[in-house]
Amino acid sequence: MNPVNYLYLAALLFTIGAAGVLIRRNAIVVFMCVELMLNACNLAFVAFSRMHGNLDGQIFAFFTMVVAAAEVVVGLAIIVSVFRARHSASVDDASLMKL
Amino acid sequence: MSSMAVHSLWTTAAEPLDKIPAPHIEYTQLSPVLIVIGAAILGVLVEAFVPRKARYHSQLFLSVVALVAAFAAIVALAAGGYGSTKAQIAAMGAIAVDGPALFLQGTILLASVVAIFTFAERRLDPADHGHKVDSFAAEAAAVPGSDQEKAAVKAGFTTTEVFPLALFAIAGMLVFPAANDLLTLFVALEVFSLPLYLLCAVARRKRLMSQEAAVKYFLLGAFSSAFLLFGIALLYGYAGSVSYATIASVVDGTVGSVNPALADTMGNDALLLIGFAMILTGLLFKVGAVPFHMWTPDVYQGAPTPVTGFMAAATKVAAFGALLRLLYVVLPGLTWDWRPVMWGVAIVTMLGGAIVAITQTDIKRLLAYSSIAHAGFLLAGVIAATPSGISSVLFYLGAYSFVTIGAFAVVTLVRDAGGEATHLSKWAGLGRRSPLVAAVFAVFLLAFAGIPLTSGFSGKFAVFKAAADGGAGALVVVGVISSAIAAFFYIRVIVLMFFSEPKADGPTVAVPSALTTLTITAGVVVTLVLGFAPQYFLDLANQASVFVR
Amino acid sequence: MSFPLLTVTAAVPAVGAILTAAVPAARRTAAKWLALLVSLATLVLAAVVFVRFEPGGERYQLTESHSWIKDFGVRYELGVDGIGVALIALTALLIPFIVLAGWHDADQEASSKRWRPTQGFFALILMVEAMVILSFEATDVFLFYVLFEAMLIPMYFLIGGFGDRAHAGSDENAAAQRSYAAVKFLLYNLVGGLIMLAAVIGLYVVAGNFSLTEIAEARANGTLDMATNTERLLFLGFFFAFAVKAPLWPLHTWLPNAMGEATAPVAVLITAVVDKVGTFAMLRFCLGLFPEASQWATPAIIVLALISIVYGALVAVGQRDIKRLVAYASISHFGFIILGIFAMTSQGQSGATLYMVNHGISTAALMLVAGFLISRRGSRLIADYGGVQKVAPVLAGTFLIGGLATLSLPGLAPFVSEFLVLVGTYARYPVAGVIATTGIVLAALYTLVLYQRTMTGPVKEEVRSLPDLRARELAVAVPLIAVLIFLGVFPKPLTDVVNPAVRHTMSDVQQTDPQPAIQTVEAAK
Amino acid sequence: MENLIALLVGAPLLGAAVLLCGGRRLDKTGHWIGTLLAAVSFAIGLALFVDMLGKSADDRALHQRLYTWIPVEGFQADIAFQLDQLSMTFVLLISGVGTLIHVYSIGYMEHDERRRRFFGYLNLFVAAMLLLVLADNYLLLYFGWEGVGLASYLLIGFWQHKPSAATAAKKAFLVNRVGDMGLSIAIMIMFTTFGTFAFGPVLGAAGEASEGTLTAIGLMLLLAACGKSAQVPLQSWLGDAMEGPTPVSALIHAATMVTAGVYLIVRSADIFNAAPDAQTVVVVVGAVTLLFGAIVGCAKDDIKKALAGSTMSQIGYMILAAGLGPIGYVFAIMHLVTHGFFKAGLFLGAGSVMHGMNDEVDMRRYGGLRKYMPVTFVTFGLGYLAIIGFPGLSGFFSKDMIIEAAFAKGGTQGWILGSVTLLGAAITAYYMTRVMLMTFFGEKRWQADAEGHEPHPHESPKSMTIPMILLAFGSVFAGGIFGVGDRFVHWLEPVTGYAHGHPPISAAAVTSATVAVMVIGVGVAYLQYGRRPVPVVAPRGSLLTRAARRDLLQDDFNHAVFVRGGTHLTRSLVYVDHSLVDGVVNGTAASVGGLSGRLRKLQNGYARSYAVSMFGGTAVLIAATLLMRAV
Repeated sequence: MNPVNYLYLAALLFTIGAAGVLIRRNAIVVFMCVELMLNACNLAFVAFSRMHGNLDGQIFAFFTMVVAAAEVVVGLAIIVSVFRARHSASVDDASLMKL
Repeated sequence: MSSMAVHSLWTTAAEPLDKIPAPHIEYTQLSPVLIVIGAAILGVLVEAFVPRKARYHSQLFLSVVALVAAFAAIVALAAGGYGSTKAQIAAMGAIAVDGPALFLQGTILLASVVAIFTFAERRLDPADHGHKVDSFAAEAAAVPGSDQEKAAVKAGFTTTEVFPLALFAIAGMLVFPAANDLLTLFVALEVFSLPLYLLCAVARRKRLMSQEAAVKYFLLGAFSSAFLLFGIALLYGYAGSVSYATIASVVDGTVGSVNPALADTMGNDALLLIGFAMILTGLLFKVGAVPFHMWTPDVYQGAPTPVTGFMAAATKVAAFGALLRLLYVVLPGLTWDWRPVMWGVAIVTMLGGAIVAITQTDIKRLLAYSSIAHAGFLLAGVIAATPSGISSVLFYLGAYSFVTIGAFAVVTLVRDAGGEATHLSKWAGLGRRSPLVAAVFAVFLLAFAGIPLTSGFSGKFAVFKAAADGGAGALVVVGVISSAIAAFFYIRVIVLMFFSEPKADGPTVAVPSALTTLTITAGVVVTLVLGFAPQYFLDLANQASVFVR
Repeated sequence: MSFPLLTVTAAVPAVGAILTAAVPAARRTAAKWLALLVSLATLVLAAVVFVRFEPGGERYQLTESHSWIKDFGVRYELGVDGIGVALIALTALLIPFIVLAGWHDADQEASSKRWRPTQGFFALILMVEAMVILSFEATDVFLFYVLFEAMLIPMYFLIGGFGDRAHAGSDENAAAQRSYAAVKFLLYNLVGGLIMLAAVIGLYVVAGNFSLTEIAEARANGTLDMATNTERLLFLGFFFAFAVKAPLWPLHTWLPNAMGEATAPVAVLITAVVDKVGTFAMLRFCLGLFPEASQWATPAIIVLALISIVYGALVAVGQRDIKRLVAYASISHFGFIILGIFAMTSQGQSGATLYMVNHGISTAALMLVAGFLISRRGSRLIADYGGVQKVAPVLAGTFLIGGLATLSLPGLAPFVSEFLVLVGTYARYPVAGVIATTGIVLAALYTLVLYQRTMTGPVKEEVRSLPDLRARELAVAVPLIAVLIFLGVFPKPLTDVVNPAVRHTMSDVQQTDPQPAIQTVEAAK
Repeated sequence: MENLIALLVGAPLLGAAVLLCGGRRLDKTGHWIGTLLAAVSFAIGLALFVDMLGKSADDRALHQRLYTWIPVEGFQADIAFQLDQLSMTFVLLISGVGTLIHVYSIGYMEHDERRRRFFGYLNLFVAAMLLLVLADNYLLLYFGWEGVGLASYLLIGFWQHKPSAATAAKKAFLVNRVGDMGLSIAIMIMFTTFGTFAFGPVLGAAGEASEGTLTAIGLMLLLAACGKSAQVPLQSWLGDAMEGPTPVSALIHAATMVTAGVYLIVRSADIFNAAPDAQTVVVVVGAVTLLFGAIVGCAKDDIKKALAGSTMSQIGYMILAAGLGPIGYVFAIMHLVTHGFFKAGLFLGAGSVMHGMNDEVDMRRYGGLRKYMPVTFVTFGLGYLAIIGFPGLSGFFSKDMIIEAAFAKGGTQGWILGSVTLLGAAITAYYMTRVMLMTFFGEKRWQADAEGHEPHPHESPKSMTIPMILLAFGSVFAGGIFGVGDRFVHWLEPVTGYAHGHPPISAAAVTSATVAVMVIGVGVAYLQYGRRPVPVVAPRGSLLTRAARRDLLQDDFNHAVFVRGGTHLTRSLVYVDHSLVDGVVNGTAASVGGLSGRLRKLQNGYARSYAVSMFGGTAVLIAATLLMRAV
């Protein structure tokens, strides 16, 4: 099966994730969408890695996972503290600063 | 893909492990980074084991020593010719040790040192329950206004974690402009972004705003890095490698061995161009260029002012470093594609930043927009696509970062009951109350405005000159116009400080400790020296303007 | 390495400024005296420059040259030609009087311990002096540009920080108008300067360095040839900045605000000293660097200059505010200066140069005396005065002489320059010459109307108790008038230094004077 | 000897400097210093005159060059003097009459606390006027020209507290400035044509220049002359100038300054000779003014204004004569001198009358004063006879010569001019008789003024009468001395040139005609004012009378056109400056601000919208990059 299709899938996932970021209000969900985008990247990496027949892409995928994990740590910490302060995880509520 | 390749893949993996060559690391060349990272890890340990009383001092000591040492290492390397003759690629092609890298790392380290001083300032707020307090929350995890927080304050907790966090960020920033493959680039980006997200969240006053800033910064940052990552993926897909050198050779078609797979992807420019565009998104986000700038004002406003200063200065340096390397090392073959695009970005950034800044009413947001405008000026230099372009950008970054840190340091001094008084109306008549502080701030503003005899002018002139030389005369004109617009709001602040009567309930100017004083002095000195006699530093930048490939 | 006279001449006031600023808040008077002494010292140095300068010698003399910013091709290059010498003399001459006239202008009570308005006021004046003098000495375009821009800042603080206390309306209103005037001044000139910056960069790209002498040389012997359009664009870039500074119609509107809101001494500083940098630069840089473009632009510029002359004078007649009236009068006079510069005749350019000096002195005389009057009555409105002549004859007398100088009466300095400009213009552009001549009627109109409304007629009640000029004020007015008369009947000392410089400029633009139709005995010898 | 020339100017200049800078401590002695220095300059003048008479007619001219005034590339202006017969004539007139009037003023200004300043101004005037006539180049002449303008400005407005005086002074200066414009333009043309503006070379080379150029120069010079000498159309200031103290009117606005225009034209004879068109214009201007002034003079009840009108008309005669060319120049100057005597005398007389009448100027409130102030009456009377051209007196000779010359112009032009001059002579006789009768004859008509002070007419002090007497001598004999045996002609001929004009009718006929019209004029005036009592309140009078009272509406015209028009112009320009020129700038600033305000709204605080902009941005980037590759 042509690996190019994996790329289309990756692109699709990435777009879905991006759309989610733009649409969803809940910070957690938004964040999950970002994760989705990262995973789309991973898929792309792996696909390309297979195409080119070298390991760089796969290794990159591992790094991405690690980074994603780190982002979860930091991100959740922030989001949770905001949630506790405002009793809402809505991104739109956090708009004290504007203009 | 042929089954042949797949097989080979398996077989390589099945080779006995001892066949994998141990990576060869040039510890001397990497010493600056290593020192900082090491210090950061130590910092974490300090948090873990050193009693609370002693933490502040040990952390401060540790970080300052580390940064100074790192800087010393940089100087040593530069003196050793690693910036010019012995420039090389270290750590198995992961990190470049060359002029631009060293120059930018040096700038970042110096900026960080002075920034760290403002982190450590504990003289501005009145002591709380007998404990000296800095600009960071007693216990960031505690809900604002909750009993837990009160208890933390009472107990005199302080978030000394900011020091290791800052160190991690700095380490990331040191690597970012030196990264010589996309993987390192990405990792470095995250390494310096994540701590910054946290640092934004831990303000002592106005915690809601601080947290909000953090959320926005984090979400948008993650969003942008996703773009960056996808871009990287596409680029990897195009070139079959993440190492700059290889990609470059593939882009300008000088690659040695072309296997069928590569030949197949090489033919597909869409991969290259889209990938490039998305990587650009990631970097321009960090740079704060229009239209990827919108996080800047909010984050700058919400974050604790010392952090803002640190971010504004160091992040820009690192990001521009990476941008330069990407454009000049990876994609020189693509110049004719990226130049027009960057033209557009530069123009909207210069104008956008300047115009929107006019109607700002909060000093920190004002400075945020001015930083956007300056990003635009820098981009004009980047576009020059000449060595003089590189050196001018390097110089500008050095000049700009000190002005910025100094300016934000001054902002921390002007306080009223609610902490820093950042609303412009509160600054009315400051010049009458404390002429010195006002004068210093005026110097910084004039430097931002690019008035001659300040570093701002030297930098602007260098950049515009390079742009004009590079045939971007139109950019210079736009730059000049936006400087004129920008001048208007810098002047507005000066008018406010000197020509309007002070308000009765106006803010007071806190008398800072030696730390902040040192920062501000450094800012002023650099601003004036680079204004009056910039030649030496221009020479440095010139020598440092050659990338290694 | 000879003694760096030029640098010192500029450095003295600069250092003096810093010292003055450093005087403790309580020691107000000390600061004033210090400032006065420094300005006098500068005057002495300027005199030395004037004497050391040999009219017969090199074009640029007392030159100094040090590497400054190699990377931008910038050198710290100083040198004076006759024009520079004359203007340096003017600056150095006026500053002591400005200091003296502004003796009490900055005595606002300090709103805080550390706030030192008086010290600041005089320090800023000296700083401006330093920058102006240096800009007259600079033979490096970049160096000149830097000063051209930098001098805006102290001026800006002088205008915005120390307003005229004689202001119609409330204090807030006054403050608002003042900072409006200051900002207007700064932005106008900054925009001009930035456009010039673009041109400066362009010049660098074309020429590769900033040395006036080198570039002019290269242009002369053809090693550096600019494309016609490039040259014109660069010329326009430079000229725009200078025209804003000069100011030339229609870029003039900042001047009345600035002069109206600023205290009289500062107003004099603006129009008599700082604005001269603009006209000076036209003569030295526009003509020196871009001869062809200058000639290309001449017709348009002459038209604008004529408009300035007539328009400025007419609007001056319609003013109700003494200082604004003087401001518009100055606009008219700057029209004459620019006309003379671009008439491209020896008489015109010598006249223009003399005009810069004479206008400086005459305006100073008129404006400072007007300032004394205003400070007495506390109003700038002409309508608030009347019959002053009866109660303060000396004040009225000096004011009248200042006025007569402004309408360039023979026997007073401005006549010489104005007539030279007219003759020089007529020689090349008869129509322009005739139109410009109407200026002398209009000048008489606004001056005499001003004098009549303020000084003559029945004595107004509020005016009845005005004291006549005090010793300090006499010390300001009398010497200025003396100089006016001296230069009016014996301008030779000035013309001697100016003529050679003008000869050089004429050769820069490859122009020769039109020859008279008939060779008479007189003209032959 | 020539080194004395500078002193002629220097002495009074010194006086002016001393008196004006001297301050109050000179109040006691100031007037003496002033008078003395004026006298000194007169003495020097005499000495030079005697010396000059000693030489042969052709090398009488003296030159003195002090220094180069304005040395500029190709532009040489010297401070240099030239004393020839023409200048000498003026020197004597100015310093002589000037001195007398200084003396007169001592008495006249006795009660004025600013007398010192007054003498300072007078000296300044004398100095400037001498400079004017002694200059050896047009630029220096211009110097003096404006100098006398300044002096006249200061003296007309000497009583500045009177708004009318201040206004009159300003008006005089402004109208003169219009003339000065002409002079400076003339100098410019000279410079461009001859490369110089010194008398010698310019006049020497005048012939070589094209007639067009010379006409232009001539007209410009005429414009200047009109301004200074109050000729139509620039005459309007002279009447108002009577606001000044009477000695001023006598010296400046009758005897000397106003005749500068004549001097200018005669001095520039060579130019006019070569520019007939210009000459024609000159003649016309002279003729018109001659009648204009005369008519105005008939209608005025203010004694000084009446005399002012007469001055205008008499100068009209001179200008006309000067316009006639070589046949007229000499007589223009001759009439100028005699006029200097008798008109000064008349003004001093008028001043003396006012002195005795509480400064009343309205002749309708005089009458029968001959009994009260005999000396004034006699001297004034002699001046009167002189001006109307009573045979044997000064005016008779000079005016008669001019009338002859006018006829001698020849052709219809000659006839027209001749009859105009004759008509003028008649009117002159009429209005002067009117003045005479209203002032010194008939019943006393004065009454108590507002404060109820009944004026007590009395003769003036010696300091005032003596100058009047001396001038009276001048007015009686000067003409004879000059006229008999053409002395004056021979005196001036070397400078101005002279051609004897041959009138179409015999000189005797012209003379008798002159006398005849004079008698008619006197007769008519007698019938109107001698036989019937003079009404104290002026009758409405004919349309012409009323117009004449208002200076033939010329002032109203000026007011309507220039003053009001100018006001509107300036007002509208001020508006334009504020709302248009400045408006554009402020508008731009405002619009940028508005744009900023709108763009600001995009920063709405919602992270998601920020994300949108990033997403969009990326999309654009991608599109752009691909596009770049596509094109």
